[in-house]
Amino acid sequence: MYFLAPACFLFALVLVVVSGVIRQFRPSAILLISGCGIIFGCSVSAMLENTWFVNLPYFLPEGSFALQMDAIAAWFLLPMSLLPPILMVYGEGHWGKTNPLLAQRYRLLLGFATASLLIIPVAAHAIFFVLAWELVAIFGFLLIIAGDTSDKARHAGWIYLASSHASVMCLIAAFCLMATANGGGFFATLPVGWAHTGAGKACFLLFTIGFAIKSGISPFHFWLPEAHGIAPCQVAAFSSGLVVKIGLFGFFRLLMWVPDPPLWWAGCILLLGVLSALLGAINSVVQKDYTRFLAFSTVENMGVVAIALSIAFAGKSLNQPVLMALGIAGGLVHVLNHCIIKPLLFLTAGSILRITGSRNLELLGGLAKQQPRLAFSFFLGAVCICGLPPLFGFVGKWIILLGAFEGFTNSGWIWSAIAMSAVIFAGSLSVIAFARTFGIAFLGESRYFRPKKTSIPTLMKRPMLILVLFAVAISILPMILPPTLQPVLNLYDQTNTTMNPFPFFLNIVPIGQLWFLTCLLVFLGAFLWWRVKKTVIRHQPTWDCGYAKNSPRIQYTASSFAQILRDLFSVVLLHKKAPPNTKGVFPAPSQFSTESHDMMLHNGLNPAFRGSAGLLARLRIAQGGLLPIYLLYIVITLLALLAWTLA
Amino acid sequence: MLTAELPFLALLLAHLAVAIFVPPFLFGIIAKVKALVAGRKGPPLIQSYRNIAKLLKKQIVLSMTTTWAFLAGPIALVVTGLGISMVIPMGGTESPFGFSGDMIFVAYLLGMSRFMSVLASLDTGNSFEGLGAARDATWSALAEPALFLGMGAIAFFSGHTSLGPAFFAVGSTWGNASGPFILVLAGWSIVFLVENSRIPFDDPAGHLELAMVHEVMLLDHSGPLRAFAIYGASLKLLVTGTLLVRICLPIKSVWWLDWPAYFGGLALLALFIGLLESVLARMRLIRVPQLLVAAILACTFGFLLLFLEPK
Amino acid sequence: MSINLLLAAVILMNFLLVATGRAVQLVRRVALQGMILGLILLLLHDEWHIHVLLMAGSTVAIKGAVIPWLLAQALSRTKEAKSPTPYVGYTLSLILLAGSTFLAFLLARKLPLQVGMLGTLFIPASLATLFTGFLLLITRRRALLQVVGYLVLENGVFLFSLLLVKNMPLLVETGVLLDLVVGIFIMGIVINHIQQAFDSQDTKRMSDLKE
Amino acid sequence: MSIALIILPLMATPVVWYMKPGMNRARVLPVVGIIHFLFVIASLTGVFQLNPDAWFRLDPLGGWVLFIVSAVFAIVSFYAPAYLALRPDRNFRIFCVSLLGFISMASLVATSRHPGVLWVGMEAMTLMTTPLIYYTYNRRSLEATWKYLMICSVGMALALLGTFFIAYAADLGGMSGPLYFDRIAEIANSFPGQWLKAGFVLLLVGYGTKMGLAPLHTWKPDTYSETPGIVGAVLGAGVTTCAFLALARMLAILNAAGEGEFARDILVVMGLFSMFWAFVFMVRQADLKRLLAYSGVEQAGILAIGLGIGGDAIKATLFLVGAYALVKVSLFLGAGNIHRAFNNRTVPEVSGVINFLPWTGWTFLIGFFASTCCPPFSPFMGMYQLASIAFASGRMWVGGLLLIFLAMIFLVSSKLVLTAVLGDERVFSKEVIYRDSIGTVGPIVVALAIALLVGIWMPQSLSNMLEQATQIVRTP
Repeated sequence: MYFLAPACFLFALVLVVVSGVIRQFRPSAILLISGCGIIFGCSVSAMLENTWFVNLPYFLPEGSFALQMDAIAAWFLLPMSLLPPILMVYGEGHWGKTNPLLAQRYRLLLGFATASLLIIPVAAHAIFFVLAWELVAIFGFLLIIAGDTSDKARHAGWIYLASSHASVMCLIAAFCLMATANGGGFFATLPVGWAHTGAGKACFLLFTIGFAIKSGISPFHFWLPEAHGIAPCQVAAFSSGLVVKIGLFGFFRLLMWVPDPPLWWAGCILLLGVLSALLGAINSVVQKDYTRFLAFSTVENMGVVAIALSIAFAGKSLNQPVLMALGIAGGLVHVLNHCIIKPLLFLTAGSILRITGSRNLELLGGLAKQQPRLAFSFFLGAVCICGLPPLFGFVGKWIILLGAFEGFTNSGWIWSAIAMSAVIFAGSLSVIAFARTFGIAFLGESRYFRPKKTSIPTLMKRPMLILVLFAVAISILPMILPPTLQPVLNLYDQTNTTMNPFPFFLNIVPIGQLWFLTCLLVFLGAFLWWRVKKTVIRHQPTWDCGYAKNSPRIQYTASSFAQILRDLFSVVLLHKKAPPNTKGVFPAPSQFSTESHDMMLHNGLNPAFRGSAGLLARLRIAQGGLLPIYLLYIVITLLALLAWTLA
Repeated sequence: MLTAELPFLALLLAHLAVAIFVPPFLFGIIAKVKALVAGRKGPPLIQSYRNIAKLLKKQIVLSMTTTWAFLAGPIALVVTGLGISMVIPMGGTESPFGFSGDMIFVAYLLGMSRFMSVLASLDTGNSFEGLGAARDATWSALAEPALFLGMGAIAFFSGHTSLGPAFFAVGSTWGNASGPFILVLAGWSIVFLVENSRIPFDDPAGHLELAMVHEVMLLDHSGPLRAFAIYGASLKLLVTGTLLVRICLPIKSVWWLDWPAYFGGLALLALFIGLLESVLARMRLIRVPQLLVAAILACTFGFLLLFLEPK
Repeated sequence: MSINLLLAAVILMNFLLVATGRAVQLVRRVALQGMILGLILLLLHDEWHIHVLLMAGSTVAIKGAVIPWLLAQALSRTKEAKSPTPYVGYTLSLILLAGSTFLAFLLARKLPLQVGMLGTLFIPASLATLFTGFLLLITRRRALLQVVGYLVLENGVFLFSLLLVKNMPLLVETGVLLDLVVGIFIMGIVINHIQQAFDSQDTKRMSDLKE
Repeated sequence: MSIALIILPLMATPVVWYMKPGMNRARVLPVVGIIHFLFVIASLTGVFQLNPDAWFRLDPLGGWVLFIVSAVFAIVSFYAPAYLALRPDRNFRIFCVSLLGFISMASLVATSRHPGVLWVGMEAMTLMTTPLIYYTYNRRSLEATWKYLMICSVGMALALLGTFFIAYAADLGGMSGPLYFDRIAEIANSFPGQWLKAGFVLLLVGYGTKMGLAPLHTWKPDTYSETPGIVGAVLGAGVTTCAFLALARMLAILNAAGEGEFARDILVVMGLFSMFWAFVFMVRQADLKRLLAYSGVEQAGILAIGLGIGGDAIKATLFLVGAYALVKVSLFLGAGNIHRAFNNRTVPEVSGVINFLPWTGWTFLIGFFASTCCPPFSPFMGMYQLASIAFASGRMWVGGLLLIFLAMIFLVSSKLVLTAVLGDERVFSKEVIYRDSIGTVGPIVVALAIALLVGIWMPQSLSNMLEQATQIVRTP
């Protein structure tokens, strides 16, 4: 029996890869669904204490092909095995008729990317982990530029690929340092006290940089809005929903490896988390392109999970098991929430893009009238991702904030107050951002496009429906979360066996009472809705203060909605206004336009790269083309080496 | 009947009664105070009850561009208001449905009501409502950290993350930590005025749409929707008012003393708002964020003071 | 004693090589230096068994006659008599050569020879000739003179190999000489192509492959 | 009888010389390539016992290098007929003879037991490859040939002087009889230190010029950019690997004599310098072949660092040599195809290769990922081992700099390759004759497949051979 679980895991991986290779859609979809289903089964069984470790040493030239399935890996594998089939069906719906070749290439790349993605949580050897990590980066890149071969798309893809490769290099360095501590590439808990040595510090910094780049935590988030703002929405859903999570998974693994993390580690991760939560939230309020908006919202959510992680790290270093448990539980629930809802939002954005053909929020409006189901799914996604009460997004944020409270009340870690206010402020900003996007895109009247009745193919509607059902199911029964979280908490806290399974969740995180109160409020709302519907309703055009020629463009636009916040945070946001030139007695007709760029990329990295490239260009005269100069180099090297050895 | 604490059922009924009947009365008091200060007789105290009753019987006129979001706005206002009132301890020592971490629930319910009211106002496609929605949402988002840092201070002081026990601890040891709590009170009063769009931030009685913030969001609501909107606003006034009142009231944990004290506090608060509105004029829009930052700083210093002094 | 004399002659010959500007004179002096090398080889070994004789004969023949004949052929085919002025003036290159000879002596102190050979000038001579070869290669602009520079460099290396004639197998010696001849032969062919392509042997023109 | 390996290609040269001009002259190359490759495999796996004769013996180190070079030659020789068919106007007699000469000299270098013979082999290989460079008769390739010839001849002269220094050190150390590598290894510790050090420095500069270490690499970019892809493959993979072998043999002598410490430091410094230098010249590079040249310099740097770190890093380095050779062959042949199709090398003109030459485009992209040490390919495995041993042996800075340079080089070179391969389609002239065909793409796919296979699965016999080869080079 011992060998059954890993065997079917590997078989499932093979299925996923083969599903990509097959040309027709139907068999490949069936294969992918069955493969992911098996993996889902494996992870559920791993949740029920059926963890396994298998090592096939002879496989790789060096190191070994080792797999280890434990509770934390199972938790990440759950969403990672559910989403790919959904995204593949959506991709088929989107490109199936119009561009079958592209659909077939998308399936191929998605199959490979999913297979390499599913390896990472179970990889138990450094080489194998890094191998899968880079494969995901390469296939992610090919997916991003699959849709369109313009220079802009390729540039965005290039930024993604280069930063992922840099993160791989950081990880290799970190794993090598770790190998010096526990001898050999296998993942094992590090010796006590090693974290405080020089190598330990360097290893932590490298791990943090590597994982932060991959999970889009600022200041390394610059690639995320570029890549996800350009990529086709189902690819952005795949990478925002899943690929970004393996960066966070890395942090969870790091938390497990280090028995005694110093406290400044928690401070470091908190700083990164707060930075990316606030930057992500502020930037997302001012975006005009709704796919970039969703990308910045991903950066914000990653920041919130990083804050939860910092609380967990603080808990472990102050050995407060409750604080650590809250941090981990909050982080994991928020990851699950983001894994389900962000793809839903991206798929909805993809459908909007298909209908209106434009990514600019200013041109949209009144979509709720044409696509009521689409509007409802975006609304549901928005409510859930902002953590607003009725849906289960609130449970994640609630546990994180409970952890923050626990941090400064009982554990005396003052910085968790900053964690609390960052989560709250980022949350309220994202409420505005999502209200603005939903309001401008779906409500009111259509600003530029004549509302034409184009229907979305069923293959695109089904995936969104499934995701909506997932969200609603978990929101109705948040009680299923504690039992699934319990094995993970036990994994992290072998030392303290006093924490028996359920009381932790009952007295510290009373989900039952929360659920009861929320149900009451929902019923009250339903009653009031019935009461309003009962009254006689007359319909008239909106009251227009008597202004006769009223055009829909007079409606409040996205940038005007965000104007107060934009001016307030103008120091952080890079915002270029092109003011209309109204000079002269009869000014020519002109236009007012604003352009918002990502501060880190536009002011930070691009000038730095241009400057250094210019600097290096000066060194290129060394290859000046004259043969004597080259021979002079040889003589100089010879003399230098002779002087070094003989003198 | 003279036991120190109300049984659960009595407490629940008390909370429901207060939540349903008291809020319009607060509007009555404010209107009456403003009128008396201006030398007028002013509308009777129960005028807003009559308005709400009349509106409930009228028909609804909906604009063609609106969808379900327009209807959901006012309903969300009422539902979240009632939800918060169930969780916040009014007279007694704890609230009927209090659970650890309900502070967070309160904050996010406020967020939910803000989200739905913004959607409702954007739905009509009228630019004034968008203007009002943008302002209201932005300011209350900026105010939320102040609210939460105050709650953090109370939680830190009392050791509980549930509002009931927290306010009980604050009330029962009334004297010894007054410094930090005065700062928190200052911060919260600014938050209170912003959340309910009272005078320094928005002129409820004003009629120039460009200047309005809260009123303009209810512009197109009619009939029961308008009733719910007005009742929701007053409920929000009550709920945020309770936060302010409970932080200054000592608790004797005897119900027939605490509840009258609570009602007296509310009346006093309404009186104070009325006076404020008849004395001050509306502030310029660009200076509002500065005041909000002041509120956040006040709460932060309150929190730090608490944290640094030995408990 | 007489070996030191000849070695000193080689070092002086280097100065002569650097001083001349005219190609024909340079080729003749290189031939002379090749012959001196053959002579040194003979003097080094008192009993001349077949191995030494063969080596000395082949050295004198190749370095003294065959290669200079090849260079002369290449010279005659080119029309231009006077070679373009080198990058570095003659006086400066003489100074540089003096400096590098001094450097050679400095290095020689670090590398002690066998007990029998301690007094001889073998190391300084070979290193000095090596540096002369480099100097000619770097400063001369004409392709042919660069080949001569390479030849002088080769002489420096060959001068040192004279010490090892006893235990270095014949195969290696002949291999080295053969490679030298083929190398010079190929350089000659390339120079002809340069002559046709650039219709002048000035290598300054050949510098448009750059970064 | 290992001399047979050398004579086999030489026997084919007269056959090729006197054949009437036509395609079957080019077809002789693959035949010789395969026979030579099978012969090497047979001798390595002991099927065909090669008893060592006077000058030539196939030890594991030489065996591994010859295995790589002969594999490279086989791949290139299969590519040659299809490539030469594209230029029917040229009679490629000299071309085929030089290629055959190259492989025979490479076998000589790999099997030689005497440093002098090794030098003769290397010098002959230089002279043999010179006509290959002057393939396209124009001024620029003439200039490239002249530079290649002069710099390499000067380098080899220095290497010769270094060899003589080593021989003289052996003489001083009282070693009688022929100077065989294995005999040197036994009694090396009695050699005088100064001579060995000076000798190694000269040899390092000499063979470093051939291998392409930083300040001495100046001939590489010019030569690779002016020669056809096939010659670049032979030079890049074959000649560099032989130069690496020579350097490894000399380091073995140093290590045996106990003087290895200073040599390893120099190698590490020069390795890091060449990686930095390659990075400097890759910034804003527009020419594909020059980019490959500089990636060759960077890879030579990594090999030097590997030798410099010593210990069991040498096993990783030997593995890396093989991996790099295979990947570089595929890249150069790919670049050759692109050059033939677009009749240009610089990026603005070359773009959208994937739409026009799908096979070449994809293989070039995958080859690029392999050459910048992306997993699952074998260079990644070698590089990872190198980095972990560098960190384990306490050389944190060396490991750190190695990884930083790799990341920066990937960042810079990916900009060019991605624009070239994945850019939007160029509209270009009609008379372009080149199209992807089995002959031109098959060898590239085979090379990449081997690189992928060895990256994922290492046969035990191959690993043992690498282990023995490491024993030869590392300090006893």
